[in-house]
Amino acid sequence: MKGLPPVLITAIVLVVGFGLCAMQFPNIASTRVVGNLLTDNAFVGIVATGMTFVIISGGIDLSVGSVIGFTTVFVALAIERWGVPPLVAFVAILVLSAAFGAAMGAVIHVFDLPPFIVTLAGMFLARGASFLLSTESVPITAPVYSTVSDFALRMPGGGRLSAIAIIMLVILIGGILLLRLTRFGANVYALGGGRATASLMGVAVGKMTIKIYMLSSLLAGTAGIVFSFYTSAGYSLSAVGVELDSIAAVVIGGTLLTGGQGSVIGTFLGVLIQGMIQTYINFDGTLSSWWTKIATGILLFAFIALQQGLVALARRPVATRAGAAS
Amino acid sequence: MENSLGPAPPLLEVRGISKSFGAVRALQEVDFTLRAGEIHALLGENGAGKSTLIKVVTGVFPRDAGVVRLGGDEVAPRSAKAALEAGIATVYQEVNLLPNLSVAQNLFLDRQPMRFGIVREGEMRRRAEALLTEFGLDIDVAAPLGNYSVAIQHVTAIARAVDLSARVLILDEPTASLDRHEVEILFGIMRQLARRGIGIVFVSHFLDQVYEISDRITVLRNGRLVGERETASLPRLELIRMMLGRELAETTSARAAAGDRPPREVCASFENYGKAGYVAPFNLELRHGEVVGLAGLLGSGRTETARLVFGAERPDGGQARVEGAPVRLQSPRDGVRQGFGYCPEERKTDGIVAELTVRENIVLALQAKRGLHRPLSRREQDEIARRYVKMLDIRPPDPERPVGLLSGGNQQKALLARWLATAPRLLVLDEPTRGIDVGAHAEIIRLIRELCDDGLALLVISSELDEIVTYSDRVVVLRDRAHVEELAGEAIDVTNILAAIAAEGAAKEARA
Amino acid sequence: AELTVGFSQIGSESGWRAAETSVSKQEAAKRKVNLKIADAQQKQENQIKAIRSFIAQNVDAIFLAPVVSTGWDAVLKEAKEAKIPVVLLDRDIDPSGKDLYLTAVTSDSVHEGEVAGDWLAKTVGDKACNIVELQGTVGASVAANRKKGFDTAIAKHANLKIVRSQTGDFTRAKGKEVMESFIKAEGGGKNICAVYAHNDDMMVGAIQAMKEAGLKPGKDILTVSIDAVPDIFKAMVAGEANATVELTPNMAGPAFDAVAAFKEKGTVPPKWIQTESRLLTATDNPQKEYDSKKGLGY
Amino acid sequence: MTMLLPRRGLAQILALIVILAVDRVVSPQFFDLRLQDGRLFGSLIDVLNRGTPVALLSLGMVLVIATRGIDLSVGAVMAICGAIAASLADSHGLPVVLAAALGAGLVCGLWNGFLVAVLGMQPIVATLILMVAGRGIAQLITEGRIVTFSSPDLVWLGNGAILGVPVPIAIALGMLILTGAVVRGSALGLLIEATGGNARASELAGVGTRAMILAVYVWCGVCASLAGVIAAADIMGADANNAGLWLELDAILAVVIGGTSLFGGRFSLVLAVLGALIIQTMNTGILLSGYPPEFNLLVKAVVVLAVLLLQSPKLSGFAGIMAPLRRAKP
Ligand SMILES: Nc1ncnc2c1ncn2[C@@H]1O[C@H](COP(=O)(O)OP(=O)(O)OP(=O)(O)O)[C@@H](O)[C@H]1O
Ligand SMILES: Nc1ncnc2c1ncn2[C@@H]1O[C@H](COP(=O)(O)OP(=O)(O)OP(=O)(O)O)[C@@H](O)[C@H]1O
Ligand SMILES: [Mg+2]
Ligand SMILES: [Mg+2]
Repeated sequence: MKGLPPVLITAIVLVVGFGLCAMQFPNIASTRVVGNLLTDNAFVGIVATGMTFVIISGGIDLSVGSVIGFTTVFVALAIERWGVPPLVAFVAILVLSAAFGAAMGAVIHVFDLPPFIVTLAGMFLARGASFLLSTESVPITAPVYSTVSDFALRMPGGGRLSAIAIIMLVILIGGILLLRLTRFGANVYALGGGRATASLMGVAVGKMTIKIYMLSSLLAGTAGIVFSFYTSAGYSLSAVGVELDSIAAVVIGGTLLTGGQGSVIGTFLGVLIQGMIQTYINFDGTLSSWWTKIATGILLFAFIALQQGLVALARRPVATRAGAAS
Repeated sequence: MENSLGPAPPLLEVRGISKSFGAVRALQEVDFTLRAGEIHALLGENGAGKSTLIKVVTGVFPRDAGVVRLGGDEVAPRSAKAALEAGIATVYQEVNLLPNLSVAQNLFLDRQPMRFGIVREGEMRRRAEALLTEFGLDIDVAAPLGNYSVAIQHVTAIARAVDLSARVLILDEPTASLDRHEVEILFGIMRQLARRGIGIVFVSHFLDQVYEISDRITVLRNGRLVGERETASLPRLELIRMMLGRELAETTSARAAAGDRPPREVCASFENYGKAGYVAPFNLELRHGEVVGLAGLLGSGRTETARLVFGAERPDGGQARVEGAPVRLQSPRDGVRQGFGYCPEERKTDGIVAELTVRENIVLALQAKRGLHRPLSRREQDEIARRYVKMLDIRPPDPERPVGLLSGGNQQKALLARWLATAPRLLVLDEPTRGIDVGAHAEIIRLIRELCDDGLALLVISSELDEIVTYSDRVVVLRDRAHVEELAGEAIDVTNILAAIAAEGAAKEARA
Repeated sequence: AELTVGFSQIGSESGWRAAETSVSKQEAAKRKVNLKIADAQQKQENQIKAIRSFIAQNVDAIFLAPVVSTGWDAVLKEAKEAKIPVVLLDRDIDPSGKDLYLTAVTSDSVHEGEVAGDWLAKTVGDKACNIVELQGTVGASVAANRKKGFDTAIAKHANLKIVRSQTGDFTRAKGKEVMESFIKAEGGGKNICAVYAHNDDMMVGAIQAMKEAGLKPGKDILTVSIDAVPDIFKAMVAGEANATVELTPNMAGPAFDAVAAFKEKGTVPPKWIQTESRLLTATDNPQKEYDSKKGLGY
Repeated sequence: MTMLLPRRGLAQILALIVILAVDRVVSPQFFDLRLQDGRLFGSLIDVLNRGTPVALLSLGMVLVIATRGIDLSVGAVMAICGAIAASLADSHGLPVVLAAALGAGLVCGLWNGFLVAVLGMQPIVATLILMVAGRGIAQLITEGRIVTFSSPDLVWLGNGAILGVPVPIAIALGMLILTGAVVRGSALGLLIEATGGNARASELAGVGTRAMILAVYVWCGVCASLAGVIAAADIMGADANNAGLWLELDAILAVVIGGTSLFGGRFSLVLAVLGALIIQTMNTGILLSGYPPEFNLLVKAVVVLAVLLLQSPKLSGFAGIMAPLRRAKP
């Protein structure tokens, strides 16, 4: 309402950052790199969309990385070892992961436990379960996989908008609509504003909690399928640490961890900012392992500081204007 | 009143409700009857169990025993949602809306107008505007509710409940933060609803309002039912006796006129003090042994003045002096160091630390003032806590209870105790009597006078003009975030204050 | 023209990995190759991103040290389309991708396990021997292979038996912790005749655990591990370690040569350039090994 | 009063006893103790010794969490300080080494505190920055190698013993007592709890909430640096790549098992340390059990959930047991 909305500021930060990177490495400003950015971050984008709902509702979901790992292993084994048709395997894993999320939501609500810890246990559980399925990585050779990974819309300039990037964009738009336009979305914000209050106002807090974690896990499952397309394999150690990446993306996107505020678009921008940091470091190519980490940290700090500075700036002029009026 | 003893079952019937929180028996075998079309006041001291009764009836708390019948059928709502669905709409005591959502979303949460599974945003806003217009509010319903003052939030909560109420409307202290005008509007709407056959439960500590609006009165004391009466046949003194279980030691409302007393020394003074966009620069002198009242409409800048004076807000110009010496007030810590105290109006968010005990809440400011390295020993803490629990009659008198579990009025007393414990030279009280029962109300006013006699300087904000008139030596009237008038001595009366407040319209017309 | 090579390195999870990176840089400098190293911080997705950005930058060749054996088809196909040769370093990828890379310079980690197992079998003779095993990270292919190789080697000897096996995550601290619990669980270490660790770092930790329990590693309990990092030779010099299997950190050298030959003369190298898995024991002049290795950035 | 007092801590103690009993079942010699080279030796000692880093981390973490914060960087800070200690150990005396390492921890804590208290960043992202960059800094110091040292002083910190008690355990105990004395002996505890319970209200009551927040992050950094030094001393080397990896999650878990809410407010140092011991008792039990490592995480997940359910306000075993007693009273 006052000055620039945070999402716009994040967008400005992204564009400015992109411009700076492109000045140093002109190759970055190509549709190829942009296409890669979307493809490479597709699964993070999908997971972060679900994470946005969870965080706006005042929760957190640490299990998503493990759910991705489990999904890839499950899908790979189902298709390659158990001879299940890919589509059936997808449906099965989506049902399974939704049930897993629902169970976490139910535990959080019924026993009144902190989401951080319940989903941490969920993280151990899903990762542990994927070890039990297989500790080896299992290649997937089903023809769907090569079809899907070969599919891409050519963009002018040689860039490829791959199938998984398209899936991510579709989910993203779905997420935006779900959060902005539906009763469910309004209730997510309500929960983040205060669970007790929302409950007094007649929101079915328990059901909402279950649905929100279900959504998050469902999207993590979807991200797992996308990840399996991305790598054509199932591997129990895949996507370790993705929960932190997606939480960071959500927060960089302007969503408050305390809940109640935020947007899916912001999250998407956050994902892109992180992807860009990575791309920049890859293009540079001179950084050792440690400088990579340090540079990532510094860039993360720079982006967040810049964003906060802009937000503070955007607030200030209004106060003085109002002051002048009085 | 029409169908006083008809054969039809009462609209809402509560029988033998009991409810304990651990060792505290909040309700014991309470009965309550609400008829269709009546406005029924539920009264009692702070902590009597009014809010608890309401929450038990609406299923927020599970009950230990008893039955609730709605239109003759037994109901057992297990959540606020279920109660809503059964036709009972409630405004709970704390403003229970979501500050992060827009006003419109708050009004229509979980019942938004939909089309094809999508919320019809425009339609919702239109309806929200229409609904609020009935309450005399003309605000941007798309803005987050948190942007608005408590009063507006409260009106919104009431509007939501009114719009929801199918059969029963329960209002727990709805008028605590409303001014006269808004109360009138609310009462108009309540009467209209009652005429439509809706039963209304009304909780308030303002007895005038109770007599004005209610048909019948039920009184609780210490979690027990004291009695149920027709309002018309219940004398006020009798009502107070029912509530307190004793006579109210009548505090004389006769003001000791300022002129009678020798001029006092200035405790703190503010010159050209102000903050752009917040409060226009003002001059203010606060003297030892003097109460300065701040009067004005909602949003006129009273709270802002208080925050500036205390140091909770940084001024962008002007000079503050304490005992003549220039000081800088940049943070609450500065204020505390100067011997100031400040009871904020928003008790829940700015006042109490809900999780900590009454004792810890009471010693907090004193401890902060003394600094880290000089901790109050447990014995000192106990002693201070016990002293103020007794002095202010905080109930239950258990200093080790988390303060969040106290009733609203008792939380207010704990806050007051927090500042009294620091032995301040200047105390700023923002709506100190909000939500406080008659007994305690009288007590607090007596206390204000006493503190004043002990040489304390007081700056008090209250929306109740009668009250301000009772204790103030001077009254500063605010309008549109500026100090517009100062009344002193004989000039202080309700009419004059109202005139100063209302001069706004006149001034505007003159300018035009 | 000078060659530009992009190297997608896994990360720096261990001393050996750090040595590989620094040796690669040395080898590149020797050959005046412009080497761009992208560190993936242990994540496959980062490696894929890195390869994509190498393609976007049109490098002359890509080196890939794959964090996992599967999942490279798509990105390697892109490299192929862009006509950029790819060389795998130190780990192979899944068979389906054979035509997607030029060559693989790797050791055979199953073989490494076998070498370790054979040494133990030979050293123990036909005494009964209870072995405890410190596994690498659960799910890591190297760990699985080194276990497989070792299991195959001792399967031929009924007197050798693995009594306990836990993961030490390839780290010293966990190696020590796990060994401590093995000692407690196996009668204060008296029932243990040998330790097999999937890497030297865990063994270094295990050696400390044994010493603290009053046992004499290398004498009371035999040790065999893999990698040949400098510190294990230090332990050998002190008589506290018995054997290690070398995994050379110089994978890039042969790879550069293969790429150069391919670029200049079109020579197609063999699909697999296998590095040697040398067995090194206390009799192989550990002090000299230590001195030669300690400057390599382990 | 009767409502709160007896319940605090009972659930944790019960959980610890149950897990110890299970450990005894999987490993009959679990409670055996003997003296080895003047140092107590046995599985119980392992639990305490291995639990030390997480216990130290949880001492700092519990204060941070009490102010409604969280510190994800502790693992990285451990790595930095371990690296510093290891690289200085053979050239400088123990006081210098310790001062440098603890000083680095303090600076890290200041940085986090600055981001949270002064710049107003959300704690989880603010500390995420150091979590990512910090490990890089540690690797920069060691250049990715494992820096070994042989300074007997520093080694003593990891492997020595005081009256038979391993030094790390003594240090952790000392830190618990020191932190307890500082926090509860001064008004710090109350002010931290007030800040975490309601920062706005505390600020208005004159509490220097920023200073409180800064202080807890600094203390958390110091605790992490001690943990890092001990971890390095333990393996006589600084493993910048792996030291403290993922331990932030264990520390947070310990704090929560210790009954401190992630929403700030009331905290308990002793119970947080107890939480760390519960986690380590479980870990050691897993190692002793002889199950294949594929099961480790599953066991951990189940135990964590069970311990938490035990404490759940809705399902508290104790509330259930005591409710009838309470009702029986007139
Ligand atoms: N959630 C709770 N847990 C424990 N005790 C509670 C809880 N809620 C209320 N109580 C106790 O129950 C008693 C009744 O409180 P209640 O809020 O119903 O009073 P009230 O009549 O509404 O007072 P007020 O006029 O101050 O709002 C008080 O002693 C209070 O401390
Ligand atoms: N239109 C508005 N937009 C945004 N914030 C508002 C608006 N009106 C009031 N507020 C905020 O609401 C709070 C309460 O209003 P304010 O302090 O001005 O009222 P007041 O004169 O103190 O009256 P009262 O204390 O009875 O509410 C303040 O923090 C103020 O900044
Ligand atoms: Mg009440
Ligand atoms: Mg106000």
